[in-house]
Amino acid sequence: MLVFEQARTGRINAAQSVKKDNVTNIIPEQFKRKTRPLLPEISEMQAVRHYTRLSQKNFSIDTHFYPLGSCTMKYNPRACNQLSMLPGLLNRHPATPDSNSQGFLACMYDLQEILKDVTGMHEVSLAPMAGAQGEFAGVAMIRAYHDAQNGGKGDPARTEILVPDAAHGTNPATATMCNFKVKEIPTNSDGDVDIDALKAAVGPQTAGIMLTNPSTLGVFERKIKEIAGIVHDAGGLLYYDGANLNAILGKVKPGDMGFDVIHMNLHKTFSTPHGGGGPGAGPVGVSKRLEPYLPVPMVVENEGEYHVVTEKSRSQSIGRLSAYMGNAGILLRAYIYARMLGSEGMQRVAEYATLNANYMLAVMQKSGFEIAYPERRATHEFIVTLKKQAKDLGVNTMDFAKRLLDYGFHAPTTYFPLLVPECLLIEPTETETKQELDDFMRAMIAIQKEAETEPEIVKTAPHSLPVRRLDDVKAAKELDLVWQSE
Amino acid sequence: MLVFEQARTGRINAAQSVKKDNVTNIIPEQFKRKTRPLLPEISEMQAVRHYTRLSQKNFSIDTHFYPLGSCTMKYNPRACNQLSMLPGLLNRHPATPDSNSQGFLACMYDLQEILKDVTGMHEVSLAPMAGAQGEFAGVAMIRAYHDAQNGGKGDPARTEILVPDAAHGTNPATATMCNFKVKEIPTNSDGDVDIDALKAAVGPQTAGIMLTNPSTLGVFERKIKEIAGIVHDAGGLLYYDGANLNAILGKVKPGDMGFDVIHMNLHKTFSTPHGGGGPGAGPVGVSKRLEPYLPVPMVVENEGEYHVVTEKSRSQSIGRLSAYMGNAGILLRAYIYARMLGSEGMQRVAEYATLNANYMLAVMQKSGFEIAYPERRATHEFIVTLKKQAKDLGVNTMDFAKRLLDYGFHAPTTYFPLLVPECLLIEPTETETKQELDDFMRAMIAIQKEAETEPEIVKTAPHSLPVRRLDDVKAAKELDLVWQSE
Amino acid sequence: MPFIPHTEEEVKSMLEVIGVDSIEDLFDEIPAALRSEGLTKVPEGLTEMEIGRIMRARADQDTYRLCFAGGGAYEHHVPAAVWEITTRGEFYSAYTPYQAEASQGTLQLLYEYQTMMASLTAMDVSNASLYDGASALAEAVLMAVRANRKSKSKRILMPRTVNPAYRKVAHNIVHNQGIVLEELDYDVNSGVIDINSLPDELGDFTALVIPQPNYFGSLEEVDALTDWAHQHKALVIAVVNPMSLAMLKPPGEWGGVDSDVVGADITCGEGQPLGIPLSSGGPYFGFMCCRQAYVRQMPGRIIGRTVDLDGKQGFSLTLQAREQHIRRSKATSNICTNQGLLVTAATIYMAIVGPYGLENTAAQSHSNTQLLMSELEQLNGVQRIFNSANFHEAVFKFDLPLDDVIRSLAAQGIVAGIRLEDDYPELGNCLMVCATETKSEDDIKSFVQTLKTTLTRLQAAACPVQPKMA
Amino acid sequence: MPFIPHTEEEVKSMLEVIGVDSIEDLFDEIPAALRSEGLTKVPEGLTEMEIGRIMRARADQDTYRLCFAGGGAYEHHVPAAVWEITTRGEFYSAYTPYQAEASQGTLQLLYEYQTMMASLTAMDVSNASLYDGASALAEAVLMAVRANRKSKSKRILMPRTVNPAYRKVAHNIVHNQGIVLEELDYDVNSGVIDINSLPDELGDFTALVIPQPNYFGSLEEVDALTDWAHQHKALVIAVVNPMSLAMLKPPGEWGGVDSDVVGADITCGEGQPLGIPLSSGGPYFGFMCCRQAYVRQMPGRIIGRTVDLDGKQGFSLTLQAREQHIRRSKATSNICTNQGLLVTAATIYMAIVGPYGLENTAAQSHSNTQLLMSELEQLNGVQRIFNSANFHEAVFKFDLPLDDVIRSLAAQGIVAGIRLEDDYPELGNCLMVCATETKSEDDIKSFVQTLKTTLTRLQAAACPVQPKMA
Ligand SMILES: Cc1ncc(COP(=O)(O)O)c(C=O)c1O
Ligand SMILES: Cc1ncc(COP(=O)(O)O)c(C=O)c1O
Repeated sequence: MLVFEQARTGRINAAQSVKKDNVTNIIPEQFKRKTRPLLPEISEMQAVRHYTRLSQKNFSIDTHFYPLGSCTMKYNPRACNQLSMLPGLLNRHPATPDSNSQGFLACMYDLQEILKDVTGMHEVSLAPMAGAQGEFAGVAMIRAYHDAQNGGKGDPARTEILVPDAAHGTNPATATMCNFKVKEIPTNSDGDVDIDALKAAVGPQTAGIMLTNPSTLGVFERKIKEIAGIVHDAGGLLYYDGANLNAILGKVKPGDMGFDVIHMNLHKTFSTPHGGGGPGAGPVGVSKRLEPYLPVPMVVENEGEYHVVTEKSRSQSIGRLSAYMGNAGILLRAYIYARMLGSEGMQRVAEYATLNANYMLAVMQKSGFEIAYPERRATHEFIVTLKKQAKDLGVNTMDFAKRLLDYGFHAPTTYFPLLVPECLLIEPTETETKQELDDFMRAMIAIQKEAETEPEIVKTAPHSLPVRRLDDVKAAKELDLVWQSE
Repeated sequence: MLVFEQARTGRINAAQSVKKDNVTNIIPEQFKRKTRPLLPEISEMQAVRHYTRLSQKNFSIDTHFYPLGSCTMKYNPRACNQLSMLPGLLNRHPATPDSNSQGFLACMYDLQEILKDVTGMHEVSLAPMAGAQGEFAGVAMIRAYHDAQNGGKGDPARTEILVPDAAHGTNPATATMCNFKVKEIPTNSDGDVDIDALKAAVGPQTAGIMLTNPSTLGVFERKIKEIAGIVHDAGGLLYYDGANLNAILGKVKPGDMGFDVIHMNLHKTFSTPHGGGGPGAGPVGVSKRLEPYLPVPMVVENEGEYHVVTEKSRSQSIGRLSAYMGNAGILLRAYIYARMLGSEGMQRVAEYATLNANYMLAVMQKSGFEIAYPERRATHEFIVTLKKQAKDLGVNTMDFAKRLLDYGFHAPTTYFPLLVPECLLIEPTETETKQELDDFMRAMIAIQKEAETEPEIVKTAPHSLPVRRLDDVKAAKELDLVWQSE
Repeated sequence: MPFIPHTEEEVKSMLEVIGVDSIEDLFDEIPAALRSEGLTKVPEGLTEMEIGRIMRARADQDTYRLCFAGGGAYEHHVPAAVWEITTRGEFYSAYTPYQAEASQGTLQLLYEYQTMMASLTAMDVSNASLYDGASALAEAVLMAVRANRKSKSKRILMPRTVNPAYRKVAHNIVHNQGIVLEELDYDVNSGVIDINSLPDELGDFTALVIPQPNYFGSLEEVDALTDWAHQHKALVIAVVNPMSLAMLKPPGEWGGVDSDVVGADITCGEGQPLGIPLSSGGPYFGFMCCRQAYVRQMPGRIIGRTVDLDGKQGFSLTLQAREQHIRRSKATSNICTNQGLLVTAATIYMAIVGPYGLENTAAQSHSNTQLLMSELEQLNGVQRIFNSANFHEAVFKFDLPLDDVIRSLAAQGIVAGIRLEDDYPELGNCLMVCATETKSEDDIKSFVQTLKTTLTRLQAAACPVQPKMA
Repeated sequence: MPFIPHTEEEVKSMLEVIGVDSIEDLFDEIPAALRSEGLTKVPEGLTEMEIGRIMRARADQDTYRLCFAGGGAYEHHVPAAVWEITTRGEFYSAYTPYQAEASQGTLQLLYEYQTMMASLTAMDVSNASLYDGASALAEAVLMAVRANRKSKSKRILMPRTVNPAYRKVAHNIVHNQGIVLEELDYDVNSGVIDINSLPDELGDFTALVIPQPNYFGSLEEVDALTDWAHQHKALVIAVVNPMSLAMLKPPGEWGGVDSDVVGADITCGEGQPLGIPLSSGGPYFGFMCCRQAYVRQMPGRIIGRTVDLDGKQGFSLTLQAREQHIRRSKATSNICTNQGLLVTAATIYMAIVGPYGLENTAAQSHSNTQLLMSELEQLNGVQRIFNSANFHEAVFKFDLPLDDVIRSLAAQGIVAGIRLEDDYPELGNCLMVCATETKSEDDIKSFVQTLKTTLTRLQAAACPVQPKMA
C-alpha cells in the first residue's frame, strides 16, 4: 500500500510539529501558497512502520551477496557511518569559518594525501560528487588544458575523445557534456584495446582517451604503456576511469601507467554506501600539468592549519561543481575506511578481490559455464556469457538473473559491457567468504539444470519476491510517475 | 543457519581486535584459560548480515500491529532512543561523582516528580528494573512495614497476601519470594472482586492484597474504595500492580483509590521498548507511611543541586535491588516520552487507548464474537472468548492466534487471564489507527469463516512465516539449549 | 585482516582450484615495471577503536553553540526516526535498483518521493534526484536548451539573486557546450529583480531562471517574471527552497496573469532542508520537476508504477532510454549514481512531518527571522539593507569591519552568518543571517546580545582613546 | 496529538459504533469521586525538537574526558555495528517471544547467546538473562537453596571480596526467605580469600560464592575454593566478569584437584562488559549458567531448539513450567520481563569480536592496568595495597584525603576511580582504579600526570607555610 493510501485528512504528528505560538507571518498575500501539498497525513508510527516494511523488500549488502560487476558491492563498515555522523561533524554548517573547522578540514586534507598516494597522481581534489561528475571534471580539465595551449590561444582542432567500445555509458555521455565528439575504439578478442585501430584513430583532432583499467571486461589492459605513448605522441591526454580501482589498490598506480587524470569512485573502492542509488563521491587526481585546472574547493595545510582554497586563489580551476565541498559526509566515510585499512590493508583489498574473482572463474568454468575471456586472468571481476543457453534453451541472461533472486542472491550485472552477448559481469569483492561464493555457484549450477529440465520456472522467475517479474514496457509506455488520489 | 555454522577457524576481524603490541601478561599459569571459547569466528559483515536477516524474522511494533493484552505494545518514539543515547549520557560511568552528573540526575529527579503526580503517591523510587522487581520492592516494603509495627517488635502473624484469581503470575510469585503465603480471591461474574469472599478472607493474618486496576480482565474494579476499606480495616496494605496504568493515565490516580504502594511498568505505559523480552523499568510509588522503606538509590534536590541518596542515609530502606540505579537508560527514555506527552498528552493516552478498545469490543461483538464481560465497559483492553469455536468447530484460541500471524497481525494475549476459557486479551493501545483496528477485525472475521468452512487451514497455521507451527513438547522433552558442533 | 574473511586454509584451497601458487601470481598480467613499490603516505591500519578516538577528537574540535548561517544550507530539526530508518542496512547498503523485483522497497519509496515533490512544487512530474541544488540548476539549464525548440539562442537569463555558488556551478558545467548565462542585476533597494529591468528588446533567450526566495531571502515577483518569460518564448526555470513551498506559491502555479501559460517549466533546487543534516555541505540532494511534456528531456532516474506477471502493482526504473547506460553519448546527462539515500531520508521526513509539520516549520522559521531582524535593527552600527518581503533570511550591513565581527563571534561559538562581499563586491561588510525553527527566542536574544557586546568591544578597540566626557 | 493518530472524524464514527456521545462517557464505570483533577507536576508537552534541546544540554553537562572507574561497570570499545543492529525496530520494539513463529529472529539469537555463554563459562546450559549481575547473584543464591538437596541450612558463605553492591542486593532479596549470607573475610595482604580461613568446623553451608576476579580485581584461588565447597557438600556459585573469561580459567573447569567434582555449579555475573554502554549503570544484563542437572531450578527464560510441522529447525521458549506465568506462586522466580535487548547487543558483540577479539580486549585491559599500576607506584603518597595477581583493577591507598583528590580530578574531567571506604571501612582513603583497552598509553600517562600535579597542589595547600629552605 502506498503511504498516501494510509493517510487521513487532519492527522497531525504533534511531536514533530513546531508550535505556532506567536508566529509572525508577514508574507504578502500574492506570494502565498493557497492549497496544502499532498504530503501524507499519517502518524509517526505509521511512517516508521511503512518505511521499515518497505526496507525489508530490498536486497542489500547487509542482507545478501550482491556480486554486481563494476559496482564493487562490498561491506560498508558501520563505523564509517557512526563516526561520520558524530554531532560535531553532522551539525557543521558549510559556512563555518576555517578556524572552527580544523577537525573536519584535517580529515579532508588527510584524505587528499591518501588518494594521491594510492593513485600515484600529483594532486587530488575531492570536489566531484560521483564517478560521472569526476569524469566531467576530468574531461573539462582536458578541455581547459588544450584551451591553454599555444600561449593561451588554445588548440581548437582537438574535438574528439576516444572511448573503447567496452566503456561504461558515463564515459561517452561525459565527453558529450564537455562538447567533444566520441570516437569508439574496438576491443580485441583477448579483451585488450585494438592497438592498430587506436593508431588509426589518433591524430591532431584527439583531445584524449578515456580508459578503464582493469577494463569493464574484467581484464587488465596489458599494453597500457604503449597506448599512453600513442595518445601522448598525438598530443592527447589520458583519462582513467577509476571505477575498477578496487582490483589494483596499492598494487599498481594509475599515475605510473601514464594517465594524466583519473577519477575514483569512493562508493566502490572506499566502501561508502550505495544508498539505493547514491550518494557517491568521485574525487579526481591529476598529473602535474593538469594541476592548475583542478576543481575547487581543495584543502591546503599551512603551518599546521588547514584552509579551504577556492576559485579566488585558483584562477585556472575549472571551478566548483557543487555549492559546497561535494559529498562531504561521504568523504568522511571514505577517510575512516582508508584509515582502518591502512597501507597494507589497501593492498590486501586488491589481492583478495582478485583471488575471489579468479576462484569463481575457475569453478564456473569447470562447471561448464562459458567464460568470455577464458585465456585471461580475471581481475576483481569476470564475465560469463550465457549465449549458448539463450540459443539452445531459450533461457537468457535476464532469466538467470531473476532466478538467482529466488535463490537468495542478487544478480550480477547483466548485459554490460554491451559487446559481450548475454553476459553476466560477476564481481564478488574481497569481503565475501569462500562459503558464500560456493553457495552462489551452486545456485548457478542448479539454475542451469532447471534451464535444461524445466525452463519455465527460470523464464518466469522470480517466484518468491514481493512481486513477480515486472512489466517494464508498460511502465515506459503508460507513464505513471506520480500517484493521484482516485 | 546458526551463526556457528558460518564460522571458520582462524577468521579474525582485525578492525575489532585490539592490537596486542607490548602486551604485558602476568597472570599466573594456574589462573589461565587453556582453550578458546566457542565464539563464532566470522567476519564483521557476516555478523551484520546474519543478525540483520534474523531481525527480519521478528514481528514488532515497528512492523506489525501487536495487540498483546496486558503488554501495552504502543509506538516507542525513536527520539527516546536517540536522545537517551547521546554520548554524554551513554558514556557516563555509574561511579561518576554527583558534581559531574547533574544533567543525568536532573532527569531522574524530574521523572520521580512526574511519576508522583500521575500516581498520586507520596514518594517514588526508580530503582526496580521491571514490573516484577517493582512488585518485589512493594511487597518487601509491606513486609518491612509490618515488621516495624508494635514498636519494632513486628506483626509476625501477617503471613498472607491476597491475590485475585485473575492476577498476573508475577503477583503470586512475588508474594512467595517475600515468603508470604498466597490466598486467591475469586472474581464475580461481572469481573469485579468477590467482596464477600474478600471479607471472609481478610484477618489478622493478612499482610496485604495485590490488585491490578483496571484488572487483567479489562474492567475497572468499581468497588475499589470498599476493598481498600476492608483490607485496611483488617490491618493489611494495598498493593497496586501498575501494568494497566495506560488505561487511566491522568484520569484516576492509584493513590486516590487508597493504595499504599504501586509499581509502574514504564516499558508499557511510558513506552520504553520491549526489546524482545526486556529491559523494562518498574518504579515504585508509596503512600506516606511506606516512604521510609523505599528502595535506594533515589535522587533528591537541594538548592538546585541533585544528589543520590543511598542506604547510608535511608536506614529503613529495603535497600538496593540492583548494583547501580536500575535500568537508568530506560528511565531516560521514559522521561523523554513523558515530557513529550506532557500533562494533557498523558490524559489523552488513557482516552484514546480506551476509545480504541471499546470500539473494537463493539465491532467484535456485532460481528458475532463472544465478549467475556459484555455488560462492562472495556478499559484499554477487553477479552474475547472462543470457547464456542473450540467446542463446535474444534478450532481453539491458539489456532486463531497462529492464523492471525498469516494475516500480518501479531496475536493478542492467549489463555490469560486463566479464569476465562479460550480467551484472547486484546489491547490495541492509543497509537494504532482506526484503519489498523478495522483491518485486524476483518482478519478475525475471515478466520472465523475459515474455521467454519476449512478449519484445517486454521488448525495448521501459520503457513507464511519463517517456520510453521513449532513442536513445544519436543522442545521441553528433548532439551536442546546449546548448540554442539556435530 | 580488516574486512577480509579468508582463512589461510581457504586461501590455499582457492589457489589450488585456480592452479596458481600464490595470490601474487594472479597479478602476472600486469607489466612488472608498473607494479608499485607500496604506499608511502598511507599510514598503518587502525582498529575501529583507534579511528574512533581520532574522529571523536576531531568532531569535538568543530562543535559550536549556535549557527545563524543559511545561504542554501539550513539547520532544521530532523526527527530521530528519519535517520534511524534511513540507515537501516536494506536502504543504506543497496545499489541502484536495477533488479526491480529485489528493490521494491527503494523503488516504491522513490515513487512516493516523486509524488510528494510534484505536489510540493505543483509540477507534473519529478525525477529521483540529482547531486545537489547547484548542479541541478546546471542540469536544468541543459534541459531547457534541449526542451525549448522555439529558441536556438543557448542564452539563459540568470539573475544575480540566484545563489552565487549555483551560478558558478551552472556556468562551469554548461559553458563547455557554448551555453551563455547572462547576468541580470537586482534592484539595490529591494534586493529583488526589477521587472522593468528585463531586457525586452534584447530578444531570444532560452530560459529565465527565477529564484524564490532568492539568495538574499527576498521574495521575487514570480508571477510577473514567469509571464514575461513565457511571453518571450523563454522557458522558466524555478529555483526554490522546498521548505519555503509550505508557505509560498509553488512554481507550478506561477504566472498565468498576463500569459496563457501557467507555471514554471522546470523546477529545481536543493533538497537539504527536508531532513538532511548540515554535514559540512553534503551529501545533500538536488531535486528536479517539470511539465509532463518535457519528461523525456529530464536527466536522472525516474521511477514508474507498473504491474507484475500477476497484474500486481510494482515499481521499476523507467524511461531508461534517456540515460547514459542505454543512450551513451546521446543521453540527457552523464549522471549515474545520484543521491538516493538522501532522498530516502527526505521522503521519510516529509511523511513524518506531513503537510502541517512542514507548514509550521516554515512559518516558525519565517517568524524567528522576523524576530531576529527586529532585534538586530535595534543595534547601533547595523542596518538592514533590502526592504522587500522575505522568507527566512535577511541582509545587514555593519559599520565595523565584518571579518572582525565574524571571527570574534566564532571564537565565542557562534557562526554569525554569511559574508556577502566575495560574491557581491557591492555588498561590502554585509552579513546574511537566518533563524530557523531550531532557534528559541533565547537563542536569538543571546546571539544579539553577544553581537552587541562584541560590537561595543570592537568599537572600543577601534577608538582606544575615549573622549573624556562623551 | 503526540503519538495519537485519530482524526476528529474518526473519533466521531468510533463513538457512534460504541454508542456513546463522548470519550468521557467511556470512563463512566469509574466512581466519580476517584476522578482526578488533572496533573499538576507534569509540565506541558514538548515537541521532539524541544525535548532534544533539553536533553542535549543535559548530556553535554555530564561529559568527561577520561574514566578510570570500574568496580563492576567497564568502559570497553563497542563496535558500531552492535547497536546499529540492536536498535533495528524488529529487535527493539518486539515483545517477549511468546508467539514463537513470529519471533524466530529473537529466539534464534537467544539460542546462539546461550551457546556462547555456556562455552565462555564452560558450563552446560545458560538462561536468556536476568536483570543485572547483582540480582543474578540473588537468584543464584535462591536457586542454590532449591538445588542443593543435601543441605537444609539456608546459609551461604559470602566472601567480602564479592562486589559489595551485589552482596547488598542479594541480602535484600534473599533475607525475606530466611536465607543468611555469612560473610567471609579476606586476607589483608593479598586481598583474596585465605583458604585456611575457611570455616572447616562450622558445618553445613548451602553454597559458597566465589568471585573471579574479585571486587578488588584480584584473582582468587578458585580451584582450592571450589574443591573445598564440594568436599563440604556446598554448591559453588561463581560470580565472574565474562570479559575476563577470555583469559581466565572458566568456572566450569574450576577445581577437581582435591575433589571428584569439577566446576562451579552455578555461574552468574554482569554481562555489561560484552558490548553494553556504561549508561549510568543500566540497562545491563545478568547472566546465569549452570549444570544440566539443575536446569529445572534455573530462573528466567530458556530457549530450546525444536522442529516445526515440516520437521524444519525452529526455536521456542521452553521449560516454561518453571516460570511465574505457568507455575505462579511456585515458580523458580517472579522474573518476567528480562534484559533481552542487552543480550541482543551482547550476542552481536561476541559474534563480531569473536574469540580472538575478546581475548585481545581482555589482554590489553590487563596490560593497561599493569602499566597504570607501575606508573602510580612511582607517585609519592600513593601505595598499592594488595600483592596478589590481578586482572584489570587494582587498589591504591592515598596519604592525602581521597575525597579532595577525587573532587579535584572530577573538576578536571577525570573520573578517578572508586572510593572503597563506604563499603570497606578498613580501606579508608583507598581508591580502586581500572584501565581497559580503551585507554591509550597517553591517556594513562595524562591521568597519572594530572594526579601528580593535583597531589602536589593539595599537599601545598595542606601545609600553606613552607619551611623556608626545604
Ligand atoms: C566503469 C564505470 N565508470 C563510471 C561509473 C560512473 O560512476 P558513478 O555512478 O559514481 O557516477 C561507473 C559506475 O556505475 C562504472 O562502473
Ligand atoms: C498485569 C501484569 N503485572 C505484572 C507484570 C510484570 O511486569 P514485568 O514483566 O515488567 O516484570 C506484567 C507484565 O508482563 C503484567 O502484565
